[in-house]
Amino acid sequence: MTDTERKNEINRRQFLGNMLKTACSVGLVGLGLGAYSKRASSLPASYIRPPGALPEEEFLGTCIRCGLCVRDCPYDILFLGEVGDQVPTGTPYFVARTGPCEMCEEIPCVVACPTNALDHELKDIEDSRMGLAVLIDQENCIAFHGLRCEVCFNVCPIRNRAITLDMQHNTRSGKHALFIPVVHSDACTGCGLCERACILEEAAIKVFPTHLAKGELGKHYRLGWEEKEKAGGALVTPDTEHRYNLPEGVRYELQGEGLIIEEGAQQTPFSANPLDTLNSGFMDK
Amino acid sequence: MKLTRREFIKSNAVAAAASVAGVTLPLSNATAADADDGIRWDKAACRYCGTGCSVLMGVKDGKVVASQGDPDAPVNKGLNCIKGYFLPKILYGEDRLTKPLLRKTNGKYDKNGKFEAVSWDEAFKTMAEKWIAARKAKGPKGVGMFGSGQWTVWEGYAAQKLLKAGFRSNSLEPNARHCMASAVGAFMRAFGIDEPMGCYDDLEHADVFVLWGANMAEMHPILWSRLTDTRLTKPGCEVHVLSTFEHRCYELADNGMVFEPQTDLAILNYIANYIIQNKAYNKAFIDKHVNFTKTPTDIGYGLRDNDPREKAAKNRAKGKLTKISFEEYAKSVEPYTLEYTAKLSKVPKEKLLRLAKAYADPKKKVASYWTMGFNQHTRGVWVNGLCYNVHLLMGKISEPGNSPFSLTGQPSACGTAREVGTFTHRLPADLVTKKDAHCKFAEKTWKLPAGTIPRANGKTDGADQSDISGKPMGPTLIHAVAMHRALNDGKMNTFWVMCNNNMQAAANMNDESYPGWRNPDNFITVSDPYPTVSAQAADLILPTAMWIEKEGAYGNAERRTQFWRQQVGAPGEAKSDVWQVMEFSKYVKVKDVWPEDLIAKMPEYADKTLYDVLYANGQVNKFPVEQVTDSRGNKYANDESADFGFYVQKGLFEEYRLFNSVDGIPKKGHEMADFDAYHKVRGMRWPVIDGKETLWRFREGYDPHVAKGEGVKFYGKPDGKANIITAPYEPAAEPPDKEYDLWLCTGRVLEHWHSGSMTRRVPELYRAVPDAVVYMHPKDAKKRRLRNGALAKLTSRRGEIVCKVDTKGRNKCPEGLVFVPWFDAGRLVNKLTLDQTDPLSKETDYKKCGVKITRA
Amino acid sequence: MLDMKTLGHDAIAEKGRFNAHKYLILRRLSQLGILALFLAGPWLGIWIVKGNLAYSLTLDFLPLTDPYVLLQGSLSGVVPETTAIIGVVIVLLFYFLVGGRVYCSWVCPVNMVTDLAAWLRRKLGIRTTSQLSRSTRFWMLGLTLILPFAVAGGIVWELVNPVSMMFRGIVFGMGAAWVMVLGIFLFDLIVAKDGWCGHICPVGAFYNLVGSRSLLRVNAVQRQACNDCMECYVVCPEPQVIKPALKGEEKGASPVILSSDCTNCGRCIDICAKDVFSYGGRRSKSIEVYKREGEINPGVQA
Amino acid sequence: MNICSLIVHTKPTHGAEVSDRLQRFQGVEVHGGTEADKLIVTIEDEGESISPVSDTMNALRDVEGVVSTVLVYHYGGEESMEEMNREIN
Repeated sequence: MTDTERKNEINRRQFLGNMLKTACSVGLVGLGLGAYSKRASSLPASYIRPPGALPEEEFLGTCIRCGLCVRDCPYDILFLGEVGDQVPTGTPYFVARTGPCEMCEEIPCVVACPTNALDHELKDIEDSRMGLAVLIDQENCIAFHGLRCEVCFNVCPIRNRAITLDMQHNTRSGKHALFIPVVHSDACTGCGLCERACILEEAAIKVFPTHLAKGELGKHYRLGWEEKEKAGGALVTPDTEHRYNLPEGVRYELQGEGLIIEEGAQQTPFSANPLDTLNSGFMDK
Repeated sequence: MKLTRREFIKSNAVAAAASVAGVTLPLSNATAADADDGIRWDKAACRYCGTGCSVLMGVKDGKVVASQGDPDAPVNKGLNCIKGYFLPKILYGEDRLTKPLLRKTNGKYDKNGKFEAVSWDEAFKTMAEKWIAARKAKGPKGVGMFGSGQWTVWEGYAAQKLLKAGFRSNSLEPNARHCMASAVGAFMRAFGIDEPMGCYDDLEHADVFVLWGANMAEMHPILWSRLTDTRLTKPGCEVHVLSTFEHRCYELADNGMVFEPQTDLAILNYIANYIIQNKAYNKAFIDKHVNFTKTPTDIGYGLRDNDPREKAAKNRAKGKLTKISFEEYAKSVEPYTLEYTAKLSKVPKEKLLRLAKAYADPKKKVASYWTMGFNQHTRGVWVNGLCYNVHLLMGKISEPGNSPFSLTGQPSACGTAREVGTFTHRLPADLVTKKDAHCKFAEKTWKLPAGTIPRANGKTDGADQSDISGKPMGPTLIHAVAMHRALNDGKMNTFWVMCNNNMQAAANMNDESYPGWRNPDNFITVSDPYPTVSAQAADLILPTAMWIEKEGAYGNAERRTQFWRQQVGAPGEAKSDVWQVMEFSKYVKVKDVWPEDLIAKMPEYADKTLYDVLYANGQVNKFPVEQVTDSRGNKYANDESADFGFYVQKGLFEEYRLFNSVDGIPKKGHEMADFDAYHKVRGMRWPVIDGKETLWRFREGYDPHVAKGEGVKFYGKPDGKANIITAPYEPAAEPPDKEYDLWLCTGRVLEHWHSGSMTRRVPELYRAVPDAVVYMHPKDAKKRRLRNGALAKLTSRRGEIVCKVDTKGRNKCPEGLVFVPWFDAGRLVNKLTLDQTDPLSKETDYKKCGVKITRA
Repeated sequence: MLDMKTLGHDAIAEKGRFNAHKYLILRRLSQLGILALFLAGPWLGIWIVKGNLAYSLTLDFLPLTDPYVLLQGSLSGVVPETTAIIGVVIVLLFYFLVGGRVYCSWVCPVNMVTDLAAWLRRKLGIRTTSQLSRSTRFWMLGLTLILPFAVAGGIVWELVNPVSMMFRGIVFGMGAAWVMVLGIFLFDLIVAKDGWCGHICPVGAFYNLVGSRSLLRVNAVQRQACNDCMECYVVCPEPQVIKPALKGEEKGASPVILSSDCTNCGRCIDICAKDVFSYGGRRSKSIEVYKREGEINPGVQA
Repeated sequence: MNICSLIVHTKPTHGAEVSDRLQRFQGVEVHGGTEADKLIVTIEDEGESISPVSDTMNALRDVEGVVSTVLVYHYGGEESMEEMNREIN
């Protein structure tokens, strides 16, 4: 081997070696990045995307982190994820407890988005699903103890639809009612106004990304009474009339209260007609 | 810990049963107290509305560190509303006032100076100089004091004495004038005695609830909780709600009605007409217990004399009743047919009919509730009375579940303003300054010469009165709204506002209140714990110890008197209102303010101070300072007693009891238990006779004043009969017109109380409801190119404000009406409102004036 | 041998202090000016440009999109919006004309950090170099474009990209992004000369490719005047690009720096006391050639 | 002097309500168990009380919401009230 050949050989080896080294280290970086991205793209529960945001995976591919939604939010509630935040760097979010979505009718953030990461099809803010409010702590929510709070209900912009009050008897006090807030996912936009307004030190009602907040009924199962209402009547042939063996003064309502003992009846163990008593034999059986 | 044998056996028995049942028991009280980090628990009445919930305050190291609803309180059973939840925080706002502040320039008082801290001595010296000068120069109306239904009972009583007896002036009014005066007027006219005949137990006993201009869901949250429970658990129970806009009560309503403002007058007359037409009335009851009368009509709107509406009124401010027959009464309500009323009120016929039937059904027990919708009404006394008419026609009154019930907005509107009588025309226990006998009784009780209290002719702006010395005094009565007018006109020169935020609260701020307060001739003193809008407009600010920083007593809407001990000290130099009133009286000598011929009757008083003759009179100061303790041996401070050297609260209360609870008093029916008894109970409902409370008044068996066999007796009236008073529908003072095309109604929200001076300092409540908004119909908004959340400018003939539009919120206004809450010092809605009043009660109508709305 | 202490003295002596730093100053003005435009909105309420380098909207009208970011997004399967595509076309056209890596030297804020590190290196005489190949950045580029396919989570590189991070950080809030910036600074200062921009940054690599046929280039137009002071090599962030143009006369090479590694920063123009370099077109020639060709065929120059 | 303790089973969730009703009886005290709907109750007669313990016990059974009552502990002594109320150490 001549010197030049050796030198070329060394160069070639060096070149190949260097390339391998580079490829390996870049590959390692890639693995690290991949792993990091997996972790970083699992949106934490308290970070809520602006209205119209696509499903998280699509959103991360679509959002180019330009911050125009942040700029056009008139209430300045949106932020871009910063390094160290639990939200993917550069992507927009809001935190309901400190700055919920005020539900602008014009939805300026969606209008501003250049990439459809915030879905331009969203025209009515009430159709947005930023997340879902969950009354997460029934032990500390003071409504469950009968206190008259209902702030979440009062501030909810989808009035009496996204949150309703379920009025119940307070068995403890015996003479007061409970006004239990109930969230309805078919109307709740996840704006988070309820979470901000919650007067507890740690909110009892919180907005979570919908996939975290919502359960799902087995696909096979239907709620019978809802199906019946939808169909406008029984799904199967109705029964023929039921008849019962009943003593006098007593009725039976199959679909109603069941057994009904007419007032005044059975005041005494005797029938009003003495013949009934006389003909029924001795009573001490 | 010591145990008796009996307790020992009992605890064994309990332990045995518990172990068998597998139940863990809570620690006994004694052990729990030891374990609970040294927190001292004691009861107090909630600081806000007239419901009168009881709360327990946990104090440690001189600070309230914990709170809870009182589980043993019959009203609330441990529950609170959201405001009550945050009660301790109202004491600890960062900007509590801790020093007297006087406007000064170069070290001297200057109306246009900046506030500087001064000593109490300098504050009172400056004040006394102004007050004495004003009393001399302008007579009894030259000085004025504006107090509160948030005063404790003895604070109101001490102020009553200072003004009526000390300064010999009837210029004392409470903010209850803006709140309960119409209710009082109607009680006096119909029954001759103030305050509801029923109690909160009606909430469990009624079958039908009717809400007339009361948003109980937000303003009396705990009572609403009880009403709701009855609706949920009692078969056949129904709820009727009437208002000029839909509010939270409509969520429960079986029959929700939105009526055109002012037509409640017509609706009530329609119900009476329906009852008569269908012969549903209780004839036996009417024959025995009711008189029929009529009231003068076309009585004006309580505006200034030169207002064309006043000049046009035929019977301005007249209210003398004339007897009529049942037939005449029936004829008077005849025009109010279903058709006519439905058309006028815009309520669908079937809804009106359903309401009328509920009242007319003899089997249904009906409870009617109302608050400011009835009271803040230029025909407030009338409309209160029309509701009594319906109940009286049916005999549905004074028994469990059958109850016309006027709810109060303040914690002691009943206890202090009404029972102590801190109105210009009243004295304690329903006595009035127009009656010489009543004045004489008060003077005797107070150990003062006859003629001390200025006599009034019964009209708040009536003819001149002669002073004891024969000098004309001018009319001596002056109501709250007239006070601001007098300040504006320079006829009243000193004004002391205590325990309320009158600048924010009074109507027509731009034209009357503010120019009145800032009139260079006037000296305005405001006592408040916080720098309120009123304080900003004052000349002297006195820092006030609030609520449980002093020993106190409140009387709630069901006649329940509740006491509390002083739990904590006030910050800095802040002092309670009772201290301020009494201490100030030391700076005024009898001869400064009394004429010679009056002094001549008791010459020994000549060189004394008002303090000596009013409070150190051997009666108020007869109870020595004592260590206040509870049954568990906890000790409590009492700053006023320590400062004055006698048990101030007990002395004042026991002297007050000489007006209502001893033999030989002019008016019976307000009997109270002695001072010490109240500290041992969670309130008692008066009349308290022989230690027994009264739940339903005027009814045999329930009320000891009704003798056996009398059945029902309205003993407030000499003949024992109540008045049905016919009154027609008359239009409002300022209905919308072309330019000001919307009705403006003002009111409150659940989260904030009154002017928000306390609740807006609770961060959580502020965050929950930060600013006032204008609630309006989406169509009305759209017409004005406004949408939800947009900024709108509201303009009335008197001023303008800017706030956000809310078309989706808790209050749903019909087209043509908007609602703005008044809690927000940043949006003073009383710049817009008109200072119209009920000519009879002088209560302001905040619910009806014309506004226009444009984009801001 | 080259004395670091007198670096640039000749140029200053010859051309004056301003002319010896002309393009440096212009670049700083450009970099800071762009930042200022973005900051005028949030700081002063003057909304000329909204957004950041990934996407911006100027005067509510002109969209500008970072093609690299959008490409990553598209590779994760997203079809971009029209406005975004218009923005990309405008940006690509611009860099195609002026040279892709103009982005690096005239726009990118990281450049100021790495320039500072390089300047400090020279001042402190730090001579460490790394074994990193300059082609690493292309591997990195490849990697960042594969990742959107390979893992869920779309635009993966943007999670850590210090370039966008720093700019966004300044305009929207830094968070812990300064740690990344500091890292780059220390890396460039201590570990490798021009380590980040010259070796690793895939953004640079991307723009490198965009501008590989760009029209605007640096031309060693007066290459005979070169006195071999070597100062241009010292200040050049991609010194390997100079030699073929400057010393390629014998081999018949063009005096134009054709390598797309060149960032068109103009430092070589500033530092050269002899005015060897100037900006020119892709097909420019050296003075001698012009002269020569002018002699043979004078029509060419005209 | 009689003191006895019993467990009163109530309808589900009616513990608190029933507890209130029981306490209206003379000599009856509820010590806990409202949450579990099993009330721990003591009954004492005051010696001169009109209704003996057994009557009260029967009456409790008829209170609305009460499902059953179980007597657990009974003390019946002849001591005077004075003796009973003396402190022990």
